[in-house]
Amino acid sequence: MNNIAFNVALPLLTAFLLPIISNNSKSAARFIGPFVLLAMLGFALAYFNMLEHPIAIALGGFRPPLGITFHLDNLSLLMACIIPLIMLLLWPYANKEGYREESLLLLLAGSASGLALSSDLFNIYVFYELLSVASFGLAAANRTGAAFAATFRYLVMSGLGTVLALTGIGLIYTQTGTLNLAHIGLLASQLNNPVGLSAFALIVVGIGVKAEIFPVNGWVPEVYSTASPRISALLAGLISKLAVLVIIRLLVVAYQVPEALNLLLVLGMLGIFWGELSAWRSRDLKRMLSFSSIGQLGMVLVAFSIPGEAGMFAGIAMMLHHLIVKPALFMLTEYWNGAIDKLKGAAKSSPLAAILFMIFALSLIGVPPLPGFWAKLLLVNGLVEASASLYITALVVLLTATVIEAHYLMRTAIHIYSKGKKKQRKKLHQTPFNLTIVSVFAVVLIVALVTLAPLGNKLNKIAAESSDRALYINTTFSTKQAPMRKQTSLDQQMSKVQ
Amino acid sequence: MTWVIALMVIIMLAGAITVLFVESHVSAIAATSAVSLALSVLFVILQAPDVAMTEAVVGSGLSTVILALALFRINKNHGKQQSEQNDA
Amino acid sequence: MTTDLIHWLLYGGAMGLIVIGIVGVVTLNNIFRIVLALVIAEAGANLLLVIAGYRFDAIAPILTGSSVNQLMVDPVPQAMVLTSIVIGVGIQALALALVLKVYQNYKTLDIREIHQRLSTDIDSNSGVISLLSSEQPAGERPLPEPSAQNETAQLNQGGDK
Amino acid sequence: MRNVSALVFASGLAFLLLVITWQFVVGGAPMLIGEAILQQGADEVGAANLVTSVVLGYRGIDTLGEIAILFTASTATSLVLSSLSTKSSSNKKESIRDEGTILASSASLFFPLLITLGMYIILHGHLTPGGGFQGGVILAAAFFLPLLAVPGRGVNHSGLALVEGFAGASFIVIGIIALFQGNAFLQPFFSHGEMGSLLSAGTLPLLYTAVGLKVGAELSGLLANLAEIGEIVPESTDLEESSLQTESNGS
Repeated sequence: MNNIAFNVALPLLTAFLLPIISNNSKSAARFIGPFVLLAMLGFALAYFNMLEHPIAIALGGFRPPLGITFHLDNLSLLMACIIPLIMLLLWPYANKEGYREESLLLLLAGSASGLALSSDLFNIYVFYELLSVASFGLAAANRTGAAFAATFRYLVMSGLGTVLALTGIGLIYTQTGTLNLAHIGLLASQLNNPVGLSAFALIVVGIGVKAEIFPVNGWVPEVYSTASPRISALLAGLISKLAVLVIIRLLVVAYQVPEALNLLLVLGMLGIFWGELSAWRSRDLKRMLSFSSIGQLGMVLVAFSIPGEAGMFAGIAMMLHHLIVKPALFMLTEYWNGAIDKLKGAAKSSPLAAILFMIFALSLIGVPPLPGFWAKLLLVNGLVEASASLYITALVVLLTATVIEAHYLMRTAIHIYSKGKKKQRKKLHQTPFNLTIVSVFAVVLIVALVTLAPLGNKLNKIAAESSDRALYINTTFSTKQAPMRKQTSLDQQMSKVQ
Repeated sequence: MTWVIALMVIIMLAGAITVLFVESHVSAIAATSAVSLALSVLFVILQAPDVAMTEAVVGSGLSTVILALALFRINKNHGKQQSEQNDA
Repeated sequence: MTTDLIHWLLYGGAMGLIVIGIVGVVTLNNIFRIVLALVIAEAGANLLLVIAGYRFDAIAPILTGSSVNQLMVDPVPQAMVLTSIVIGVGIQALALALVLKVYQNYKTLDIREIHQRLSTDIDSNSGVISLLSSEQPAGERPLPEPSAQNETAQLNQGGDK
Repeated sequence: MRNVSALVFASGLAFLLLVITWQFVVGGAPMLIGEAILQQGADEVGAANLVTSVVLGYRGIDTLGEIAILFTASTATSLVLSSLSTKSSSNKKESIRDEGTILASSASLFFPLLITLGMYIILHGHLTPGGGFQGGVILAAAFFLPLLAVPGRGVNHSGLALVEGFAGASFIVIGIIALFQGNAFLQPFFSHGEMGSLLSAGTLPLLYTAVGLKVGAELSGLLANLAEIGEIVPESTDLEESSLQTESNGS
């Protein structure tokens, strides 16, 4: 009785019932959230362990191209495991008033799992909207004027994005007459025209609002510096990766054409350029980290734009690395929220935090023994091997960005380690609880460092599997659920594939 | 049939442009409502009765009410502010 | 000929709505109007989807005694549009709630002013000396400092609870 | 600066969309899944209204996501506006105005009519156009009209929470029951019945009832939150006022 649909259904069910539960018993309402997340983790891990080859699950029992399917391969299950894990780490255990934030977080967890698993274009859109609305609520949960204004700008940009994405989905539907990703992949040749390509561009820009892609990331610094650090960590670490995941699924399955890859490459390069320069110019830690997050996601995008397995490998590595490092750094801003020159003496007041900051910063720059170096090396290798002039330009941009990154992160580190006034130091003290959370991320990073070789092998396998277009399509159409009643032209088409 | 469609499309686009340029917020809400109404007629013509019904009920009904409520609250506050300024 | 014309009208109408809505969102200065423009853009996208499922001389996808063997329009885009209309209204309500709160805090509906106040607020919250605040004409609007203090005070209160 | 870049972006987009319009092949899109659903939807789901079989059958989880979005929007709205509603509750006595008798009585007259209409539309969703969303909006209107007619009446928020919680939960529970019967999540069960009769199409009417109640409760909550008869005052004065009130109470 183990079904991955629980990963979506259970958090939604709990979120629906949370107001009632909280009316009756406040303590039950506080414990049920983490409990549901643990259950989600259990379901995802159970599938992850027994998965030998990708499978597709038809929801509602309807044969794939008609109904909605969930696609379970190593990449999507990995994300499905990471979602409850990160949520558990960033859960507001201290929050004693109200159930609303917990409810929104559970909805976020459910929709994020749906987004990671779903292989139906419109279903992805619905989960994406759910994710958006939940994140608006969380971003405004601070209830300051600045948070409301920042959330409003976020909402407008995101709303614009969803209109564009919906238009893109509509265009794909007019060209192919289907919504299932695998079926679209089958008909990919019909999308290799101006309409199909602009549909891709619209969806990339639309979904890219959450993925902090270049032209639509104006909200990033505002929201991340007005929302509470936990929420910023969640949005920058987890949610952006899920949006990227949707884009690469579409790219791998339906758009293996140079135009689409070049679009991602150019957007990625602009993102790196703009993000890192703005991070260099910014004078407070929160905004510096937000802009650096834009730059890092630009690098992820550049990685995925390298055709074939190498790009996928580098992209997944960059993505996972950023997923660990950025939330940890954002958690540190809980108490180090001021301007960078006010961080003087921070190392004295909480030395462990300073060491952790150094580890994460060095890994983000890509200093040799740390996992960040290895991820960047993969990206550089991929770019060199791709060897088109545009990729070499990207290489130059990447290396320049690394230098800029090193400069601003080390500038911050110097401030942290320099002497400060005693009075100021007190404010910079990190609580043990916060430090524990950050340390967990650091432990994960160090474990990744120790087990680099087996981890690399595993990631390579995941990359090979998820960059295999034919595998994705065959998986979806080999689900044996719900008998067909009548032979249609669609079935003949399907039988041709198999 | 063609002329009905043409009329509705023209009403729709004109309403949309009105929203961008008209001075008063109330007229803008009315124009949005008109766009929804024309849209729901188009949905009927396009053989989508379910959608037409939803658009009529939600788009030109509910959404207009929500917009009007919000505007009402903004205006109320605005009036209050101005009177406070006058008092001062 | 008429079919050509109808297609042009419909697609033109849908794309027109989307374009007008998007132009509105990016150029309008009043945040209440921006929400309206967003609603219009969404309506355009919905129309586009319904058109995608339309075909000529077909009837609505409802089975009755007389509809056997008759051509029907595509039910899938209609189901999608049903979903997206209801999603749209939810987002619209949330957007308006935010408009109310922004207006309550900043007492303006002008997006440029809100943006400027927002960046001064972020600057003063983090203790960065803002370049913008010196450019603001004194006396025209309340100075950012007191409001920022209010906010930090609120923040602290929230933390204490 | 903002306007220039925004205009460039918008005009680029407009150009793109108009070029696409030019590219469309006149004569309609291919209808692959649509055609298949038209052919076998009646057998597989058993609803006369094929849009309903798509909404609740083939794409049931979309509908689940959609009611979740409404729930999220309403939760987020009440989170955003919550300081206002607490204030308005303290001011409720002042804000009761002298309402017109005609308005009030006609509102109470409309109430049963609208409820009946809403339930009718919800229950016939699998047969005729209409269903949970449309009926739900009408239910919300039924609850909202008295509120408009008699300001200061207030809404029973805990009752609404109960309805929306259980309606949403029952949608998911119906889906999970199918799972425990060895089928897939949200797979329709029960016999299809005779096509076109009220008790047909398996679990679809049940699901649509859940959707209708959920949408109705959600939207009433949203409207009540937005319409709560309170004035928007800056939060600083808000605090001052409340402190003044407590002082006067104490003395």
